[in-house]
Order: sequence, then structure tokens, then C-alpha cells
Amino acid sequence: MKKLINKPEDVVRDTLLGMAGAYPDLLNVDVEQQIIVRKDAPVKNKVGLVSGGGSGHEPMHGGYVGYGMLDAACPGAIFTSPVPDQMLAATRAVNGGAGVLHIIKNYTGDVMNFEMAAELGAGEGIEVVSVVTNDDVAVQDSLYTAGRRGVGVTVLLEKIVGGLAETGAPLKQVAELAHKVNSQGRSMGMALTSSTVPAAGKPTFELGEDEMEIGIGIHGEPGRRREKLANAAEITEILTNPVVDDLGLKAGDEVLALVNGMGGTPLIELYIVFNELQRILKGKSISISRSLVGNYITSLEMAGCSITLVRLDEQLTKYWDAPVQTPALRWGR
Amino acid sequence: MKKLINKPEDVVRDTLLGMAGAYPDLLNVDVEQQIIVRKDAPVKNKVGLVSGGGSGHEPMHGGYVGYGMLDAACPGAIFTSPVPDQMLAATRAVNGGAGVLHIIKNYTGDVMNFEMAAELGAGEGIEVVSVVTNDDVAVQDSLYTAGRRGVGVTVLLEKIVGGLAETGAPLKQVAELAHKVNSQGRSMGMALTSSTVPAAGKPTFELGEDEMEIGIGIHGEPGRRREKLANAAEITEILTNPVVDDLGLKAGDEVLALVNGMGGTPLIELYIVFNELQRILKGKSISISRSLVGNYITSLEMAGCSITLVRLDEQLTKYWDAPVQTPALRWGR
Amino acid sequence: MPVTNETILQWLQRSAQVLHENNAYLTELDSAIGDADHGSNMDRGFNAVITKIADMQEADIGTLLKTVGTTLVSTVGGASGPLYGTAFLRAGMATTGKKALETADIVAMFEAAVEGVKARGKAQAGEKTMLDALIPAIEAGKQAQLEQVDIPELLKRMAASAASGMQSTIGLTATKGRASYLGERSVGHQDPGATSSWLIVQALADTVAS
Amino acid sequence: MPVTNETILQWLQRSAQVLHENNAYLTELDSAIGDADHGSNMDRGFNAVITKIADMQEADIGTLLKTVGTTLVSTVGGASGPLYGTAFLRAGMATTGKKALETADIVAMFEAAVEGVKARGKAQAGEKTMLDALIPAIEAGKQAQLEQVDIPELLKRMAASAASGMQSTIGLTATKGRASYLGERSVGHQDPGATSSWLIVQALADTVAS
Ligand SMILES: Nc1ncnc2c1ncn2[C@@H]1O[C@H](COP(=O)(O)OP(=O)(O)O)[C@@H](O)[C@H]1O
Ligand SMILES: Nc1ncnc2c1ncn2[C@@H]1O[C@H](COP(=O)(O)OP(=O)(O)O)[C@@H](O)[C@H]1O
Ligand SMILES: [Mg+2]
Ligand SMILES: [Mg+2]
Ligand SMILES: [Mg+2]
Ligand SMILES: [Mg+2]
Repeated sequence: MKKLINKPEDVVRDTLLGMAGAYPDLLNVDVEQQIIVRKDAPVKNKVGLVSGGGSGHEPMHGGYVGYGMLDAACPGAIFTSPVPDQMLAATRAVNGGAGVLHIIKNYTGDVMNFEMAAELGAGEGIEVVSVVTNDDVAVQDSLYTAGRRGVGVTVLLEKIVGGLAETGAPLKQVAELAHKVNSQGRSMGMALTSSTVPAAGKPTFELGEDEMEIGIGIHGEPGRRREKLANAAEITEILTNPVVDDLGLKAGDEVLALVNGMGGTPLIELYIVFNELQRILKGKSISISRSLVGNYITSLEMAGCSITLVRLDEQLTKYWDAPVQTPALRWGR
Repeated sequence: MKKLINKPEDVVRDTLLGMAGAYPDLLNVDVEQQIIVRKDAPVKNKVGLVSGGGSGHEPMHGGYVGYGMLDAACPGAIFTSPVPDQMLAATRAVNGGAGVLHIIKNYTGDVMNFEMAAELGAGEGIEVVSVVTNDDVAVQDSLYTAGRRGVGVTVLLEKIVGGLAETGAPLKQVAELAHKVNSQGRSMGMALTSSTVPAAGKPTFELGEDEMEIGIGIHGEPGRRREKLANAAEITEILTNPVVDDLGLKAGDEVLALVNGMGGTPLIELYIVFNELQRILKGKSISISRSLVGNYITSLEMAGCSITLVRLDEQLTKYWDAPVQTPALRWGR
Repeated sequence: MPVTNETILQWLQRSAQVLHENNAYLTELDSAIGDADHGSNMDRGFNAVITKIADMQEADIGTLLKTVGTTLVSTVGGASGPLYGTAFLRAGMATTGKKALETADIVAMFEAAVEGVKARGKAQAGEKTMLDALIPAIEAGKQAQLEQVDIPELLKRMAASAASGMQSTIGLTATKGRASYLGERSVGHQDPGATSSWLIVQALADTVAS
Repeated sequence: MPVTNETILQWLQRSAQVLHENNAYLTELDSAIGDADHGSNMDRGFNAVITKIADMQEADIGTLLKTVGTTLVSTVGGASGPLYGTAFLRAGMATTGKKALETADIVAMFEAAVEGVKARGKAQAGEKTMLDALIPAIEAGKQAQLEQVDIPELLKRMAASAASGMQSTIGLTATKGRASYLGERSVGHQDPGATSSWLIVQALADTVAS
């Protein structure tokens, strides 16, 4: 295992200390309670946005804390959902009197831990509403299974919903927009290499020089199927078509497109994938009116990428464009 | 070789097409001439800032084109200096009447090609001044060798000098500030893995599971020496101490610190390195008053990092803080 | 001879030790069909438990087990944190105030724990989870209770059933938890949570036997 | 028999072919002490040259070589682009208007080229660069001229000296170009630019011999 770390058990703590030093003007990092909170929290009469999940997905979620996006993030151990104590501490810290929205990626662990935190928060008289993202079309949605994973849409949702929350909109409306963004977005991902969980010390799976995994999530797990390595054009087709189909995108639709790197893939390759994506969508008369290319929801040092499309309308575009000032996303201020 | 590309010979073209689509509001990308130009170029009476170098270092330099930073970038083939034709075309495109500054990283190829372009530009009556960055303390500076490489300082210089150029300052003053930033900055880098040049198809060097390269540049080349793998704290010491010594940093000095990933190292590890850096500098009573943590000057998918420190004064801080709006760096607008 | 609070303390210590020893093994199982963290999750949690209960020699079993539950909830995270946390919390509620457990208490304690896991995780038998070790264990426990065997024998049978339940997960397709994302590819691998469940039940059987 | 413009065209074509065949080899040499691009740089450049000179059967040698120079400058990049570009530009200037080269012209052409490389790259013999192939070649050429050997023999000797100069780079420590960053670690590796220089000189010798 080759990593720029000290001890595996110190990874999260060292990261939080690093973030605290890197963004003293934006973040309050509570290393003891393992939460990252917006500097000016709680913002009075603003709905507090809390998200969280295992570490190893940086910049998600800690990098999205700040004006116009999240009010707090709770990072768990690597690939491990945080515990209810963190979520409760974060919920308390960002409650400005207008209630708190929990943004949860659909994983059994995340859902259960947030559930317990919400119960505890409600017990303290804090109004908490939860929204669960489940945009990964690689996994079939079913009432009888754990359902789809929450992946790339989560980042875009945090930005868009953060934009609305900043206007002072009530919790109900903020939650509604969150559900809407989730319903309008889909994702699919692939891996060229495995990642290595520090505590495990070796790659989660082995992949041959001419193989790739299609339909991966963000926890370094193998995907839905293993295929022969293909080029960027073919890979982009494999990822884009199920997203377009499942979302029912039609000619004339406008989308926000995220080409996301899994952590170990350099930007140059993501631009190449973005170029293939725009070619494919152009062929379907779908226009990319907003886009994001980079490492936004990662899986440690995994090489690979995911594609997320969100169908845009006036409202979504407006709040996507609204100012944001976080470590990882910033514009308009 | 596992990469999200089509054919090796199409990598730069496909990347440029991707960037053109991703930043239609910021950039004019001329795929034929292989140059990336600020949307509103030439800006009248503003010194035009042109940089360039081999591709494979993304987001450098194309990602730094825009308000408050570069006016144009010329990407060469992977790890290969661009040709004078590109530089000349870029120089023409950004000449708003106040002259053009060429920002050149100190590599024999870059220096010679820019030299030829400057001669051609002068022949057309465009006033061109060049500044060469050479901040890599891994390489000993000597009149009898090719001298030090230009690495991380280049990014910080482009931002700071871009801030001054935006005020309409004359070419002489802009060039002076560029020399000043270069003289106040030093860097050192290391690699955990090699990168693979697409056309070569295999890693440039082999490194054992328990080895690392110290004193690398940004072209995937081996470093000054091979050492036994160490932890983040030790690695950060190895990189920081020569930088501090060579720059002659003293207690009370303020610095801008860049912890830069080489492309394949995830952000979480860079935060850990940043934490070690702040610990080390604190021990020397040097304060980090500005910082940047992320992948800013990369070497394809190489895993590893570099550390750059620039001694700050009021002037440098002011132009570092000035608004910037490029694909990769954005604040204040 | 009933199971005393002292036995329970020993059980928890033995569990912590066994989980620590099997950290790499559990993570390896989780690598195949999950995210390679089950070993470190359980190790971290039971390590915290050991610290927490260090001075609880006088506590009753209910208090002990509830402390284990809240500690696991607060330190494990992931799916296993709330699940094992709820299991121990419910086990603690079923044994409130007791300093010794008879056969019926033991069966009731496990039944409460398993019901807690079912409720928290909304899963049932056959979904390739820890329930596939725990449900056979509790069934074996009830049967043993009917047959009026002694406590060591009852726990031995529960552990044996947990073990074969755990092995049965190899043939199952996961429909809950992270392994469900793999669909058919989850077949052929033993579930990590079923394995840690067996280790914990086995630890009790071994504690009582020795 | 003098070297005609037709011979020069054949030489350029042969050079392009040889550099293409040695693309991977040159890149491998550049991987050891540089950035793994010398093979593709030379291949890209000479491929462009071939296209550019396709219709230049009637051109004089000076025009031909200057076209090669500007094409290399415009398509190669890196260190080798300006260096080889300047070399061919200067060679073209030394042969302006000529349709045939005698022994003295050939020596003068190479001398101009090598002086161009020295001026552009600010390097000299012994720095582990292409000059370590080119300088011995031109020295052998001058010596052969004194000995009044015929052109094929002169070029054969130049190529042989380029080859041994190239081999001598293995023992040298680089002080110019990218390999200089490696310091002592550059020793033991053959310089890629010296190798491509030898290939080009050898291509001329082979063209004239056949
Ligand atoms: N809904 C569920 N009900 C019961 N057990 C479950 C459920 N989901 C997951 N599990 C168990 O949890 C185990 C995984 O735990 P762990 O790896 O610690 O958490 P995570 O899956 O969040 O990484 C699985 O092996 C399975 O036995
Ligand atoms: N200053 C110099 N003078 C002469 N030749 C040089 C000089 N610098 C580099 N070279 C030659 O250029 C070769 C490398 O060319 P290439 O790999 O194409 O460019 P780059 O080094 O920019 O990647 C070296 O092997 C060396 O022979
Ligand atoms: Mg997990
Ligand atoms: Mg090069
Ligand atoms: Mg797991
Ligand atoms: Mg090279």
C-alpha cells in the first residue's frame, strides 16, 4: 500500500486537521466530534443542510460546506457511515431555528445511522427532515432490496438545494426541491483500478491489465460486471446510455452534466470523457447547458469515472448558478 | 496501459474539444492552432499573459486561462514543449497593445521554443518579455547546467501576476512582479508511482512496493534519488526542509503554501500532507497565511505530491487575493 | 449454573479479542462483496466497548449490554453499527436488572436482539446478512430449550447453528446491504456480518464452556 | 558522384522510416533519463516532413533542408524540435540553391548544422546530448575530407563516429537537457538525442551507399 498517510487509524483525524488549517475562513472543524461546520453556523432562520458519509470520497462532503451549500458534514471512517453522535452534533450546530435537512446517500449504513440521529434530534425539539439520494442506475431499484445507491447527484443536489436554502426558504420547500433534484438525476460509474482501504492494506479487488469494472459505486467495491477494457468513446457510451434511458431524456431537454473522476484519474482523461459525452448527447439533441468536470465524489485513489446527468429547468438552473463559497465549489463570491 | 482515452495521438485534441465544451463562457479553444484563449481577448491596454508547456499537467496551463490570470495557454504534446507557432498565435491573440509576457517553465525545450516565438513576435512588432520560473530545489542551480526546473511556483505566479496585469499595469512592472514571485518561491516533489505517457504505453519507470522517488519534476521522470517508502510526516519533512532552507525562510515570515497532487493522489492524502506541513512550519514560527491544496500542476496519473512555498508580502498577498475566474481557480467573482 | 454478569463481561472481552484476531479475515470477506471495512469496524467498536466496561464489574447484565449497545452505535458506524448496537440495546432491555441468566433468559435475550436487527435493518432470513447466522442460532436455542439441555450445551448448539447459517450465506444472492449491489456476483462468497455474528455467539459458548 | 537533391529526398524518407521503426526504442531510452517522448517527437516531426516534401522533387537542396527545418520547428516541440529544426535550417542555408553536393559541401552542411545545435542549445561536447554523436561525426568528416576519400566512404566514417559518440554517452553525466536533473543517476544510460542523431547520419550513409 502506497499512500501519503501516517497510520491508517489516523487518516480521518489528520485529514480534518489539514482541512481546518487550509480553510480557516470557511470552516469550523471539530476534530473531537468529527464534524465540519460552516464558519457562521448556525445561520438564523435558514434551514441547516447536513450531509455525511464515510471518508474517502473527498472533496465530498467536507469540501461542500460553506455559503450556498452545506452547513455541516459528518465524515465517518473510510467508507464507513458516520455514527449518529456526529450527525446529532452537526444537527445541533446548524439549527438556526428553521429546521434541518439531512441529505443521505442511499446506503443501509448511512440510512440507519441518520435515522437514529434524526430520532435523537427530534427528541431535542429540532425539526429534522431527511432526503435520500438514489441515482445510480447500475443498481436496479426494487422494494425488496436495498435499492439504488446515492452517488453523483448528491453533490449537485447539495449545491442546488443549498442555493435555495440560502434564500431563507422554509424546510418543506427545501426538502421538496431536494426530492425534485434527486428525481431528475441519474448516474453510472466505472473503474479502471481498485482502491485500497488503508486499514485493509491491499486493493479491494484485483483487475487485469485489460479489464474494467462497470457499474461501480463509490466504496471501492467491484461493479455489476467485469468487461474487456474499452476506449473513452465506448466507455462513455456504456455509462451514458443507461442514464439517458432511465431518466427518459428526450430531444430538446437541457441537462447539467457531471463528469466525475474516482480519485486516481487525472483531469486530462475526464476532459476526454466529457468530449465523448457531449458528442453522444448532441446526437440525441440533448443540450448540456451546465457542466462540471473533475474529482467531486471519489473513491480514494481508484482510477475511473462516473457520469451524472440532471434534467434542468428554470428553477434548478437558477439555484445551480447561485453563488457558492466552499473549499471545492466556488463561484459568484 | 489503462486510461480513459481513445488513441494516444488524439489525447491533446480530444482534451481541447472537451475543454471547449466545458467552459464555453470562459474560453475560446482553437483546436487547429492548439491554443486556449481567454474569451474576451485581446483585452485592450492590458498586458497579455501567455504560458504553455507540454500537456499532461492539467489543470495547468489551460485551466488557468481567464479573468485575473492567463490570457492564453499553449498545450504541447504530452510532456513535450509546444512549438513556436502555437506561442506566436497565442501572442497575437492576446496582444491588446500593452505587450505580452511569456511565462516559461525552465526546461530546455520550453525555453528554446518560446525564444523562437518571441523572436517571431518581435518581428511582427509585438513587445514580448519573458520570465522563466526555476523553483525546484531538488535540482542544483548552476551556470553550467540546464539549471533548476520550473514547477509549482509557476501556478502561483500566474495567479499573482495575473492579478496585477488586470489593473492595467505596464509590461515592465508586470514582468518585475513575475521575477519577484519566482525569486520568493521554491518547490520540491516526490512520487509514489510512475506515470505512463500514452504514446509510450508503459510506465516511465518501475518502483517497488516499498520505494519512492524523491526530487521529481513534472514530466514523469525519475527523481534525484530513490528511497524507502516513508509516512506522510517524514515525506513532508523531506520536501519542506530544503524548500525552507533554500528560500531562507525565518521565524515570523508569512507564506503562501501549495500542497500539490501529482494527478493520481486523492485529495484526502493531500490534506494529510498539508497537516504535516503546517505542523513543521509552526515549529519554525513560519505562518501559512494563504494556502492551496489540490491537483494544480500534475504529471498525468502519477501518485505523489509536491510542496511549494512563496514568501508573502503585502503586494503578493494583495494580488493573490484579487478576483480570478478560470476553470481551475476561481474566487471573488 | 446460570450465566452471571461476570460471565457476560468475560464474553464481551473474549468477543473483542476474537474480533480483533479476525479483523483481517472479516475485512477480506467484506472486500469480496462489500467495501473492505467490516473487520476494522467491529474491531474499533469492541475496542471501545472494552474501555467502556472496564470498571463495570458491579453492573447488572442489562446495564452492561445497554452500554455495549450505545457504545457500538457511537463508534462503529456503517451498517453493522446500528445493527449490532440495536441488538445489544435490545438484549440489554430484555435483561434489565438481572445479575444472572437462566436458560429462558438467554433465549429471550437473543430473541430480543435478533428482533432488533430485523426491525432496524428491515431484512429477513435468506437475504445474505448477519440474520442468516442469527436466526438459525435463535431457532436452535429454542429447540434446545424445549429439549431442556443445560446452558453450555444450549449455547454450543446455538453457535453450531450460527456457523452453518453463516456457511449457508455462501450460496445466497444478497438482496440487502452492500453486497446486494453485486447481484448474482455476490453468490459464492460468505457474508462478513454473518461471520462476525457467528464469532460473537461462539465466543459466548466458549466462555461458558471454559 | 555528388549527392543530388534526389539523394537528399531519399535520405529524408529513409530517416523518417528509420525513426518510425525506432520510435519505441528512442522513447525507451528517453524513459530512463528523460520524459519518454523522444521517439514520438521524432516520429511526429519526420512524418510531417514527409508530407511536406512530397511534391518537392524539383526543389534545390537548400530549399528542401530549410523546409525540413521549419517543419520540425513547427511540429516537434520539446528540446529536439528547435535543435533539429535549427540544424536543418542551417544546413539549408549552407546549401542554398545547390542541386548537388560535393565532399566540401557535405562537410560544410554538417558543420553548419552542428554549429546551429550548439548555438541554440548552449551546449558543448561531453554534456550527454546529441552533440556527442554529431561532433565526432563532423570531426570524422573533416578528417576523411583531408584524406580525400569518396563521398560514400566519408559518410560511412561519419556514421561510424556518430555511433561511437552515441555509445560514449552511456558513461557520461548529463549536464544539459532533461537528463541533467538526474545528476549521477544519468550515468549508464545512452542519450536518446545522440541516438536519433546517429540514426539520421547513418540513414544518409546508407542512402548514398545503396
Ligand atoms: N439490512 C440489513 N440487515 C441485516 N444485516 C445487514 C443489513 N445490511 C447489511 N447487513 C450486514 O452488515 C454487514 C456489513 O457490515 P459493515 O461492512 O460493517 O457495514 P457496511 O456495509 O456499511 O460497510 C453485512 O455483511 C451484513 O451481514
Ligand atoms: N541543450 C541541448 N543541446 C543539445 N542537445 C540537447 C540539449 N538539451 C537536450 N538535448 C537533446 O535532446 C534530447 C531530448 O529530446 P526530446 O526528448 O525530444 O525533448 P525533451 O527533452 O524536451 O523531452 C536529449 O536526449 C538530448 O540529446
Ligand atoms: Mg462501510
Ligand atoms: Mg518532452
Ligand atoms: Mg463494509
Ligand atoms: Mg523527452
